[in-house]
Amino acid sequence: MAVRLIKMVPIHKGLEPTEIAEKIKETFPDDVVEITNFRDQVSVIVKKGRILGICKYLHDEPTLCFDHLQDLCGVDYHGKKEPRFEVVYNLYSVKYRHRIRIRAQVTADDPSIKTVTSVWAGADWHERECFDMFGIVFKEHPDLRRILLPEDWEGHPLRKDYPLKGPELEKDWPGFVEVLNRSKELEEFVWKG
Amino acid sequence: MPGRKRHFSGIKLQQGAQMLIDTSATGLITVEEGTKILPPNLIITTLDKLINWGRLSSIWPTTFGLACCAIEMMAVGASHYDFDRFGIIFRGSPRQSDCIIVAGTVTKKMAPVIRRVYDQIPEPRYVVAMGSCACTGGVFRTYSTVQGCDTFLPVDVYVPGCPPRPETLLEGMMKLQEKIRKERARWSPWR
Amino acid sequence: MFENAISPEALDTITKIGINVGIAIIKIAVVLGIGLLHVAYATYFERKVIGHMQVRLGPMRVGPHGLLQPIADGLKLFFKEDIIPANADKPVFYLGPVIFMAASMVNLSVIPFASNFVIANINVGLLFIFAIAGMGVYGIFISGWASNSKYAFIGGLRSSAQVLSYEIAMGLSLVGVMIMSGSLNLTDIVKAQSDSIYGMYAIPQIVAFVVFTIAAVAETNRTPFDMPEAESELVAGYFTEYTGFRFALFFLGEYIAMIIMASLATVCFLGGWTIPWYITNVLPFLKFVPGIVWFLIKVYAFIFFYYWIRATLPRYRYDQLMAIGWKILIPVALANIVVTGLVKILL
Amino acid sequence: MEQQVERIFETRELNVNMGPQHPATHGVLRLVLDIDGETIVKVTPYVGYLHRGIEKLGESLTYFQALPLTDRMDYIASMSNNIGYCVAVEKLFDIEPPERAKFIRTIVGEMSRISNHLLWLATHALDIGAMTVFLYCFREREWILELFEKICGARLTVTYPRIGGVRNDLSQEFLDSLYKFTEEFPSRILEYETLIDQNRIWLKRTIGIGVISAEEAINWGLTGPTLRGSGVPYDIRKHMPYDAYDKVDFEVPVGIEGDTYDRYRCRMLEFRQSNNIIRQCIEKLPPGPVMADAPKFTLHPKDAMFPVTHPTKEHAFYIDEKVCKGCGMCLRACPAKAIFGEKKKPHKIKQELCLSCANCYVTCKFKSLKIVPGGKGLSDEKLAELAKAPLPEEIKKATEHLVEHFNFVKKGARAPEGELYVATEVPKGELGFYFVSDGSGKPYRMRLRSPSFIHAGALPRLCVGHLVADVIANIGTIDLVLGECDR
Repeated sequence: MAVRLIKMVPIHKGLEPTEIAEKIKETFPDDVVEITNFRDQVSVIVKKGRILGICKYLHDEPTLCFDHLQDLCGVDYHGKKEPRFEVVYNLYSVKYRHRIRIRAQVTADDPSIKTVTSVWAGADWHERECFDMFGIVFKEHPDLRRILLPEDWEGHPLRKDYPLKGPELEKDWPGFVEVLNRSKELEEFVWKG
Repeated sequence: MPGRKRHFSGIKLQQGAQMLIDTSATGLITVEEGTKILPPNLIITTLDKLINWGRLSSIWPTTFGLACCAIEMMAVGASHYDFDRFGIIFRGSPRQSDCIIVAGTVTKKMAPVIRRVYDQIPEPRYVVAMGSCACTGGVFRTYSTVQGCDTFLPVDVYVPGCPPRPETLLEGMMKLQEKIRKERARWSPWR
Repeated sequence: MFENAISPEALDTITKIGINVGIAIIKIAVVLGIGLLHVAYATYFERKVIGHMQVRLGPMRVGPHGLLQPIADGLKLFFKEDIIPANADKPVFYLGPVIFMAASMVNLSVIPFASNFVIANINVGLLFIFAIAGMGVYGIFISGWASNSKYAFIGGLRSSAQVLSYEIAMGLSLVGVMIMSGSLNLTDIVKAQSDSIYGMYAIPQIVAFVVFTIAAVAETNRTPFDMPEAESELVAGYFTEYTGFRFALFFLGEYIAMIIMASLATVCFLGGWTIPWYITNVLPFLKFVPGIVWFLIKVYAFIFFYYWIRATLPRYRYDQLMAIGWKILIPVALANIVVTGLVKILL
Repeated sequence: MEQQVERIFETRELNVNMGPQHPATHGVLRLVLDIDGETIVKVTPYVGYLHRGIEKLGESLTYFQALPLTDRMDYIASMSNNIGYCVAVEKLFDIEPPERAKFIRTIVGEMSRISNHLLWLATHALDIGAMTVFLYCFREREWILELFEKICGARLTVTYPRIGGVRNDLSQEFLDSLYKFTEEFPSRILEYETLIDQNRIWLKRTIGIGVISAEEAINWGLTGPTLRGSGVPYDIRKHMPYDAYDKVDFEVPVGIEGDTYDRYRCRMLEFRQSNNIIRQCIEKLPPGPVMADAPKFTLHPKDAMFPVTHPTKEHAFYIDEKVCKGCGMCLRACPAKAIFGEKKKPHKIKQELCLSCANCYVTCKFKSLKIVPGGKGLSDEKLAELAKAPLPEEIKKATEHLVEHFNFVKKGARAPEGELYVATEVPKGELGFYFVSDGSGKPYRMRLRSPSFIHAGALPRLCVGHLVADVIANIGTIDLVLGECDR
């Protein structure tokens, strides 16, 4: 029950991101599609088939030790690129202070990918959100439900073909329509002076 | 149901009807065909004043913070601005409160909850829409945001701002007090 | 014909009884009136005192310095809609606040406010207070049950467990006082105190006084033992579903219970309406101050203490609270009884 | 028979719903608790009651326009969110804010850390029942908010940092009052600590509650003081320094046990560290500009466009009939309705109505509009004659600025194609911005990695096995804000 103060020195002592990308390519030569580099941030684009294996490798390999899943999100390249979806994993190693980004391609016809909750427990809600917003199904996820939107909401808002202002009032979420109707019903009970 | 038209003191009558009312009369007065009302007599108006004073002096809002505005609402409750000066204290349970301050963005998922909380508040109840999101939806013109809580709640006072300054909320509550002060005969048994 | 029906002696008795009843009614009216006014202003002072402790002002706008605030609150609550939840157990729901309020109010009848001012000077005053305070728990519990709300239910459960267990500690702490004064009559206890060399029992019974104070705070569900109505956990505890004046009854009952506890502390430990002889020896003019003033000053001081800890302390967790009651307070009170008894026998 | 008895006396967990309207859920978090007596068997958090679609909205706005949205995410420490966004977009644009701006950002970022922790302490203490701490904390918070007001006029949603710097310079008066605050503040921290730090009830309520080990905390993705309470020295200010954090000297408080009390102590020590950082920054604050010199990516200062936009300069605008194609763009842009003409025919300006606002000038695609300095009130023929003369250098530059400014506001600064994840240390933990840019002025995908979202997800892990009252303590200790959690 005590707290100590630590003087931390900002030194980068981990591997270079390109080295990590090379390592991944060596270990999984068939799965890596492409390696991109933008502003010193390296992304490894992979096929979705062995994503769990790749993540496990990155997490468990002692020289890499990516113990911190910074972010997991989906991207929709509707009409821009094929395959349509990508699931992006931003990884960081608190121990070695290096980082890498994995982008797994997910097609529009089969929007599903294996869950990584067994590797990082924190991925749980990220994946639920990704499912909620993009409709990407995470197979073997312990509790895949909508998270931000109501359970019976229709559509996946962050897809590019979903209108920003949402559906028409008639097609809106039934819970909200119900509230509107209810408030109209109860309007006669409102005191009007 | 004629009983629901509580036109006791003749405040909300048609223009012509108000001319007819003789304040010294003691019996019932015909206002329109078929509807009879009591004249605004001394007892009722005095009682009105007393009850309205009681109500406006102790407005208890529900602790109901939604978003950014809730922080400013808390700031008004805290020592610098001190809601308690006006007799305003926050109650946790809607059953014991008089007013709901909708402080923040109202989302569609939240709307049924707000409506339910409002329904749980006993009459007389008031709604203060705090902040531009609660008033109109604000900057969030998106799929999940309700464009103003007046779509499903009868709002009494709109407090603009993003978020409103604490003084603005105080002003809004004082406007609500003014509104309560003008009420007439809102003390009949509730349905 | 009628003259023969009632004999003069009987008439005399009836008149005497009538006068006694009349006096009792007047006393009840006075106590109730003043008591309720005190309760109303206890809420006002609570807001004011805590406000000033928290670098703010408290009520200011309703009347001068907010003096009319409790009246406005009461007026508003009286004219609020009275909601009974659809799933509530209605008769029990009605009964809850009534029992709670009545149990609190009845206790006022045995408190001696001044040397000859007590509504019912009964010999089992202390026991009576405990018995009736125990009744109050039923009010809390059945209101929690009847509301058919989970928060209210948990609040009611917590409260009944808490009040019952702390009542034991409180009762045991007062046994020392009983041993020392040799009476259960509250008036006699006060008299015994003023005759003793200590002047007030808080000095020889300091341990019991501390136990009593803690138990009294817990008994009245005040911070840091306000589990049943812990606002951050259970919204409003057992009266979550009560509206309007029914809620006000709970509110009043709670403050009356607070005043009762303060009065009990005053009577049993602080010498009631008397002041210790050593003070009057030093400052003889204090003898001319009426007893009721001393009584009220002591009660106010005790209530102020209530407010003070409310403004200062965080809240205990439920299990910790029970642990304190059973593992600390009751053993300490028992030890105190043993020591007091031994001292009494030896001296 | 036995089975029947068993069924009758079967005990079930009580299912309690907490929230979304509940005094202690910090907004609109909803928890469904399965409790066995007072012990918690299962916790299911439900979020999304404040989901406003900021990510989707951000994709429809330019980089510059989306900045105010970040205020409304974590509204308790909006300045930190602004900074996080600006740092991320700057990295995307590859621009570097000037040194002074970096120091100013560090100052205001740490101020917002203090104000956030004050609110955290206030609500955490209030939930545990210490009412007075709440009001004491708000007293100092008001002080900080007043200082914020001095900088930018807003208390809560500040939008003070800009992409490429900050909006305006800090005055010496402000720095003096801030320095006074930093001198006063440590004594105020002591005041809170006397109230709760050694308070037995506080210790009983916090020690051993919500314990999470270092490995598990990292695995759950916890960040910020919530992670550091478990003993992991992960602080982005040290790991990936941004702004001026590599130029100031500060230490990172790290807990040992990983319980509620350690996290509380961590934050209390962060108060002092932040205070220290502010003092250092004030002392080291270098002179210079506060906006980066990157005209394509930043809003131009007003005085650069002043020669054209200033109304008293009396410029006249003249439409070159040979160039004008009659598209009607200027007609719509004119606020005074001074331009008239038919479609596909050259337009004309009614000089007596013209306000010289230059709206028509920037909208014209064909550059048919000409500026005539000092030409107000002259006839059209004269203007046509004067328009042939070359513009003075000063005005020429200003018009360039004006056009760039117009393009910047209307279409947004074009980011290069690519993708970027930039994290900053906001008071609650790691706030990450992930941009996918398709080369246009708006982000193709704007993803916000909010710490509160992850922390709320870890709530069941912290709560199970404790008592009902500890849920409240646990909600407090992870420092939740739902605006950021739900976005």
